[in-house]
Amino acid sequence: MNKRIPHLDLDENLVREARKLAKDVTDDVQRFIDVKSTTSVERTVVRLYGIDGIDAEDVPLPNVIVDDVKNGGGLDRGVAYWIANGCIAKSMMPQELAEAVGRREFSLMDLPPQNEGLVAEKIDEMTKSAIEHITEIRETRDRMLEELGDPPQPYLYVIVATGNIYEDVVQARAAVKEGADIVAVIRSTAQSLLDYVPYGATTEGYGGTYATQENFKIMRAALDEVQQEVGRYVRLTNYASGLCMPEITAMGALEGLDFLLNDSMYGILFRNINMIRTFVDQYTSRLISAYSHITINTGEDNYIKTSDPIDRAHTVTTSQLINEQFALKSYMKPEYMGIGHAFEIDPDVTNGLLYEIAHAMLTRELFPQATPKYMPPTRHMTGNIFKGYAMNSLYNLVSIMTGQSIQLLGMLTEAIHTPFLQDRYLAISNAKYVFNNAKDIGNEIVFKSDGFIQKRANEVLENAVKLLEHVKAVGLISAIEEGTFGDISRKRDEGKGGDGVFTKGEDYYNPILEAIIEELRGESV
Amino acid sequence: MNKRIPHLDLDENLVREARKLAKDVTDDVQRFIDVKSTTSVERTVVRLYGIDGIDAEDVPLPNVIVDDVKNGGGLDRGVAYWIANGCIAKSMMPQELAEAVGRREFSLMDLPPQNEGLVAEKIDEMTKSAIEHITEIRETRDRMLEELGDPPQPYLYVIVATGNIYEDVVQARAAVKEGADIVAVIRSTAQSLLDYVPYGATTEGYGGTYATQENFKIMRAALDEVQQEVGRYVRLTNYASGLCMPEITAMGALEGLDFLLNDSMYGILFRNINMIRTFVDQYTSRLISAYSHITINTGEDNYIKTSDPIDRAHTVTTSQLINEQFALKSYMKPEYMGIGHAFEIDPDVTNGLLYEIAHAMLTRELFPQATPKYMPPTRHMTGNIFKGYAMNSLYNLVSIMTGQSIQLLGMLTEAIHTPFLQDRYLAISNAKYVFNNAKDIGNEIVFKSDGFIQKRANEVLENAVKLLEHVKAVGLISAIEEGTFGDISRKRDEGKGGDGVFTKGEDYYNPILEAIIEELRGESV
Amino acid sequence: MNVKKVDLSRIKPYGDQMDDGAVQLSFTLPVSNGPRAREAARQLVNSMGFSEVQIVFSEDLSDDFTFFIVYGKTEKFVDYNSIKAIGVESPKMNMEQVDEYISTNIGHPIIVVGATIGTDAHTVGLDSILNMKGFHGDSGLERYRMFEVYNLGSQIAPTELAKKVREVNANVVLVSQVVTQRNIHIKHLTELVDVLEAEGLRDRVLLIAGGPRITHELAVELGYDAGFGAGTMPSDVASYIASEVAKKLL
Amino acid sequence: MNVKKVDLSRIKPYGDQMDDGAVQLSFTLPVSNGPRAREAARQLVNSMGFSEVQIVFSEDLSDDFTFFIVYGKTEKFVDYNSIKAIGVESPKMNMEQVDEYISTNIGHPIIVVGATIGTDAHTVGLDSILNMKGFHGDSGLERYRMFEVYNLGSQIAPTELAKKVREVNANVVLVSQVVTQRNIHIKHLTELVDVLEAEGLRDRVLLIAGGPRITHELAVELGYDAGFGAGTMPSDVASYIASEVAKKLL
Ligand code: B12
Ligand code: B12
Ligand SMILES: Cc1ncc(COP(=O)(O)O)c(C=O)c1O
Ligand SMILES: Cc1ncc(COP(=O)(O)O)c(C=O)c1O
Repeated sequence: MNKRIPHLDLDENLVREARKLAKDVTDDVQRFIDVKSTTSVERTVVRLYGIDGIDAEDVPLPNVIVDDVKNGGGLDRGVAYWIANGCIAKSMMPQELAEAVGRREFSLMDLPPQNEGLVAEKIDEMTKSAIEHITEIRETRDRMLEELGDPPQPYLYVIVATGNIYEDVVQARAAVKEGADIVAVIRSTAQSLLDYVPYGATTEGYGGTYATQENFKIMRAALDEVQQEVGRYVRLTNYASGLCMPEITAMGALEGLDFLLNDSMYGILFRNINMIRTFVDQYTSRLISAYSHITINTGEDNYIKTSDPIDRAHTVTTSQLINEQFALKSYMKPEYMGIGHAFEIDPDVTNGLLYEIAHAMLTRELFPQATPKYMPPTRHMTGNIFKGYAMNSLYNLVSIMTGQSIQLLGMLTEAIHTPFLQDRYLAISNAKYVFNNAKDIGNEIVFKSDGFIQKRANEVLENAVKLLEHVKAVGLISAIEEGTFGDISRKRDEGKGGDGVFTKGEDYYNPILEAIIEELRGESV
Repeated sequence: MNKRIPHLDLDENLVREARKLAKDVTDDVQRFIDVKSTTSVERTVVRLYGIDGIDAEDVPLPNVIVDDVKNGGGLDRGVAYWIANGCIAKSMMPQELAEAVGRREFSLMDLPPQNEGLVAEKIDEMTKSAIEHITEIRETRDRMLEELGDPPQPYLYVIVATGNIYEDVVQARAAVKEGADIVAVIRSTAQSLLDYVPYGATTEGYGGTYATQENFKIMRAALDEVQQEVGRYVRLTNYASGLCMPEITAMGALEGLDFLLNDSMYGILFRNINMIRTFVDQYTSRLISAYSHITINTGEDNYIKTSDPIDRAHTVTTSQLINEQFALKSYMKPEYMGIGHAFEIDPDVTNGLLYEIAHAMLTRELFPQATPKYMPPTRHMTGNIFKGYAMNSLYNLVSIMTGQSIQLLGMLTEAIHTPFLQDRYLAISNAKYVFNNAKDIGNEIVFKSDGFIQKRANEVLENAVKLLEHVKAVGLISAIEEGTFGDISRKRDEGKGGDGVFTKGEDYYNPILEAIIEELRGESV
Repeated sequence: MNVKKVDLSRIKPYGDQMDDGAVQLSFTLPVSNGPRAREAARQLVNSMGFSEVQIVFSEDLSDDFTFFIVYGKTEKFVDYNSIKAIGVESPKMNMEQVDEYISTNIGHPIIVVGATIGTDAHTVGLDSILNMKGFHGDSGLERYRMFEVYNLGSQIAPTELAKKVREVNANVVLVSQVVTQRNIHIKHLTELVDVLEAEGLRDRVLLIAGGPRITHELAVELGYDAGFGAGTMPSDVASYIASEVAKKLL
Repeated sequence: MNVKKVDLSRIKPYGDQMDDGAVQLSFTLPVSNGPRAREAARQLVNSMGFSEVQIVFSEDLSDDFTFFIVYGKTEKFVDYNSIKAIGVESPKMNMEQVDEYISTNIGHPIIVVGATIGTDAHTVGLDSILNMKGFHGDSGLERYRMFEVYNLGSQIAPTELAKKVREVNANVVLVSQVVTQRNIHIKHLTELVDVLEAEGLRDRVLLIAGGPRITHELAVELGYDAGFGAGTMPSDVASYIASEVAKKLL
């Protein structure tokens, strides 16, 4: 990437210091993570072994299996062993085995331990085939992207959120034809707190459509079709963060998703999910993402929806650096890091646009190799759709000026409803207009040295360093307890899903993750 | 004015050369102007002597008087003499005299010549009182402006155009309360080709309201009232250019108008008015404007409504320089020159915004002491009011970035109808948002030296110099015949109102203009 | 003055003159663009009682939909004289006045329980009413001397809320609903009323709903005592609570 | 697929699902802002046949007016099957085809007189149709071999136009009207028809009107043979003229 103009004269030492501090902070948390697993991580393993479907009570078989093992007290060994043991004991394929357990024919825990060698062989075989499967999907995607061509940045990113996957398809197709590069299917409001992933195609949701494997498949197929018509690769996005973070990532890997919302702290802060649960889950989730070339989107934009975007700008930077370090721990390449930030300053602030430019530019320059995800004005959008459209125009201008990568398009009806077909069209045409009409503005203007923008960016960075020093001193968990991010305080032992966390036993074995880590580590050397 | 950032590195020699050429071009035309007068110039004198009203056939008395003198063959002496002579002969005040002539009781030309000394005294007396009157009005305005305070630039300028002056008042009041700094009452489509000024308050017009002295008075009174409520001075604008250019200016001077649309070539090009008529009329019109501190607004924006805004950008610059020189010939101070330009590039042009910035910046820097009038997108506005609103947002941004003075607010319904109440509100709130949110952006960014914007501005200036060289060589009149401006060609002997032009006789006397020139000349030394 | 004055017995939209009836509309029809689609749009708008319908813009949204922007003149009008403001009616007091009023007329602090119920996780609106910090400089109920506030936060099940009401012996229940897609808020709000009734708590509390799409009318229709919409100030709510609780005591 | 398909016999606006009827409106009422004004706006929109009316924005425009932005769900629908495209009907030909067609079927060039009449000074639209340069790459009638074009320019009085028609023995008259405020275009267009009729010229010419707010329907209603609106291409007009003049000759 060549050095863009305008640029900030960031203090390089400060940048290095910030990264070092963020690394220290996450190293500390990683020590917890390494010794824990969760029910969701285990269900991820089950899914990657090809087990899918539901039992008579609509409970997903991955839950059935993990609960079965958990209830039998065997989870600290990891679910992989039990599945392999069961397959051999019953001479069944994993899916058959799961269905039988789903019919309550037997418990995996009641089956006698099989020959260790055979079980190990079975595990290897299942793991190899699982890895081959997701590798093939990844390669198909990479090839398609190459063949159809990667559209120019900033990518135009729109959401669909009807609640009905088939209606979503209609709207996604329309959006792509109008120029959308990325389609995100927003999840139903209730889903992130479900400790299972719903099954099958769904046609009812509130404020979004359930993330299910079948829904992923339906939308991906629709986009694959329309992307041929429009002759450019169209990316599909869904949401990982929540109680099923790694499972959803596995589903994404299986269905060829391109982007997943995946933040190391979002679930804690905004969904009151247990801290350890989230930290452990995000690690597995990101390993799979890194492996499958799924770009993660972090959620710092949310902080400045509940706290002040100017006063708390450095918390965004701090969190970005933490998210980056957690991603690096999962061997993720920077290009797959969709570092989040947002244009949320009150439009009535004098010179608010200069702050926005400074903040956006800071994200761009701190993460030069990343693929920043820039979020539109939301909290100060009102029923005045015209004003909102003007705000979105300036938002688009800041993006093209500062060289952002992923442009989550602002909707003029943000304060009113999830997007109508026409709202999405208007959003796309606004962005296309501004991006084209101001195409090279980023190479044309220079920020006055020692001007407001330069100073402001450095100030935010300094404040972030100060905050990171504090976080390092007290530890990330205490910092969250103090309400550092988004003005929200969460306690270490509270939060949903804490009961799904367990300490790995001595004989814990997660062959899939080990295989993934091994490959990624290989690549990264 | 302190040097703003961003600025263009304009070639100072080229700037000097351009001004010199424009001076030469206008010197040439001024030689014609100096030996001619027009019926409209004479009616202006009549009006300033306080004659107003209409005859039984609704013909304005200024026309009655001038026609009377013209028919009697005395116009080459100037109308002033005949009025003074008549007043003495009949022992009447000018208004009584005009009414009597209006009733066809006698012709001024049939009255016997009176004692020369008495007539000269009468002329001096009438002239002195006329000048005192408009001086007092000017001073009242200047004082009001000082007391109430001049709002920050760019001024928010809106139009009202209902056709009914009372309805216009309702809408102007609303606009001022929402934040408008300048209200322009658009004239009815038919008026600029009328060779008289309609009389009295009018309630019917098409695409605008007739410019009449009573309408001026009604609107000025309404604004004087509302400006007290809002606590800032509100400027009133109307249109001079047309067949009655100097008369309307006189009315403006009498009624305390602040701005008049007044271009040295608009009538020729866009209304097919005779060239000499326009050149002569604009001179008188500008002398009165200069005297009365009425800011003129030139009409270069119109050129790029009919010709290409990129290819023909230099014709805008050329015309601006010509307008400036004509204004200087009327002893006008730069601050009263509202040099016109416009944001008219097709929104689909890649990097169109960079061109717009370059062009706007060029106007700003070529006329550092002037009060440039920036016109909004119009020709590429469509029925897509949302797109239009986005275009207006960028237009506002360019204005605040490049430091414009008068912002004619773009209407989202430009392609549909003259503004609705709500359209004006939306326009004002768009401008307020952008101007405040990006307040100091002009001091924050620098255009890359040797970048596109710098190069483009210099290129336009170079082309303007080349064009001026050509215009100087062939003469302005031939240049207009060639279709230099707005891709419109007009022939020297054609066009409306040519019959109103006459060569001043040896004993021609225009005491009012002489008095004005004397005072202005005194000031300018 | 030579200009038409408003006739309050039949007010109509004002574009650029009184009673011109000018209205702007936009919508999408599920047909592809063209003269036929435009004619359909025109007929649709005509059928709403518009004349002089102008389709000023039409654009394909993919192949199956067309977006229209339309101006027309409505023939409808409203008798403004007969309109009563539907909204919460209560004397408007500031924080000191409310505290004073409660001290005098009620004599003890009012106990308030607040929550965002169901699947709704939007807390900013409710927090603006309850938290110290308040909204646009108007302090929230927590800062009032005479309110005792329990803010349960988001995604609270109706039964959980009912439990808390009983536990703290609440006088007032404040519920927020922000997500309204497919009328989920109606479902949630109805559920809560049902639970409170089933548990015999409904009559013991003043029950208030709020959110950007909540109107007083809707709230009353759903069995609430009042509803507060976009832009509500904490002191509006405080004034209402104070005067209503005082009334209840009478 | 589990998604409602369009029913062409009753199409309705589509917001985010088939037949939800979602429409956006905006307008100004001549009353000051407040709950009563909002209620008036709601009732007005209700009276147009909308349900679930949401006043999403209201703002004072000075003291006497309020601007509203509203969303609602219309109950109206249109039978798309019964809609015939109202528009000029003629085979669509390009320049070469038109010239060829005229040579073959008419045998001599068609004489066209164009003008913007009355007080209207907008020439860009008419020039786009007549001038060589044309419109968006489609050449104007002057470039056609088989058209002889007289473009009189703007602000032409009907009598002047009639004179020219007689003088050059025109086959076709093209008039442009862009300013439509207070229906001035209708006045101008009617005047022209009257003059042409009075002078016995109406039946001798093909009379065509054009402009951004002109529809074929309106033109026919005013006594014109055809009307062309926004976005018209010169070749559309040329094709129509060629085929109509040929018909007249039969
Ligand atoms: C901030 C925000 C979020 C934050 C919420 C953080 C938090 N802790 O609250 C986050 C990012 C978490 C979020 C998530 C989602 N959101 Co959200 N969000 C918003 C946003 C941008 C601002 C809301 C806000 O804070 N407004 C500011 C407050 C002060 O205003 P208010 O709520 O109207 O409150 C005032 C009054 O209404 C009243 N009031 C409110 N409640 C109460 C209660 C009482 C008792 C009283 C008296 C008064 C009262 O007083 C307040 C002060 O005046 C809006 C868009 C917008 N601009 O409105 C979307 C919006 C509300 N979100 C929406 C959606 C769909 C979601 C998601 C479902 C999206 C998804 N699928 O991921 C999720 C899920 C959330 C869930 N489970 O509910 C939609 C709702 C659409 C609809 N009409 O149904 C909106 C409108 C955006 C959109 N156009 O799609 N969101
Ligand atoms: C350029 C322009 C001007 C220029 C005109 C220069 C010129 N020589 O034409 C100038 C600056 C002089 C001007 C002046 C005025 N204008 Co003007 N102008 C415009 C503007 C910005 C663009 C018009 C245009 O050129 N469009 C491009 C052409 C190609 O499109 P078109 O005209 O629609 O033509 C196409 C079709 O309609 C069709 N067509 C058109 N005519 C014909 C004829 C035939 C026979 C056929 C077959 C087809 C056809 O084919 C064309 C190609 O597809 C519009 C706003 C806008 N964006 O539309 C306002 C606009 C038209 N003007 C308007 C007004 C009010 C005026 C003034 C009266 C304002 C004033 N009081 O000063 C004056 C007076 C003019 C007068 N006496 O008529 C209003 C009209 C409002 C209304 N609906 O009544 C508009 C809409 C602006 C506004 N919102 O206020 N204007
Ligand atoms: C990182 C991240 N994950 C997930 C979500 C949404 O999750 P939920 O489905 O819980 O609303 C968001 C919302 O903006 C987010 O930023
Ligand atoms: C300088 C100037 N004068 C006058 C006018 C308007 O004059 P008319 O009343 O002839 O339309 C304009 C129009 O934009 C103008 O630019």
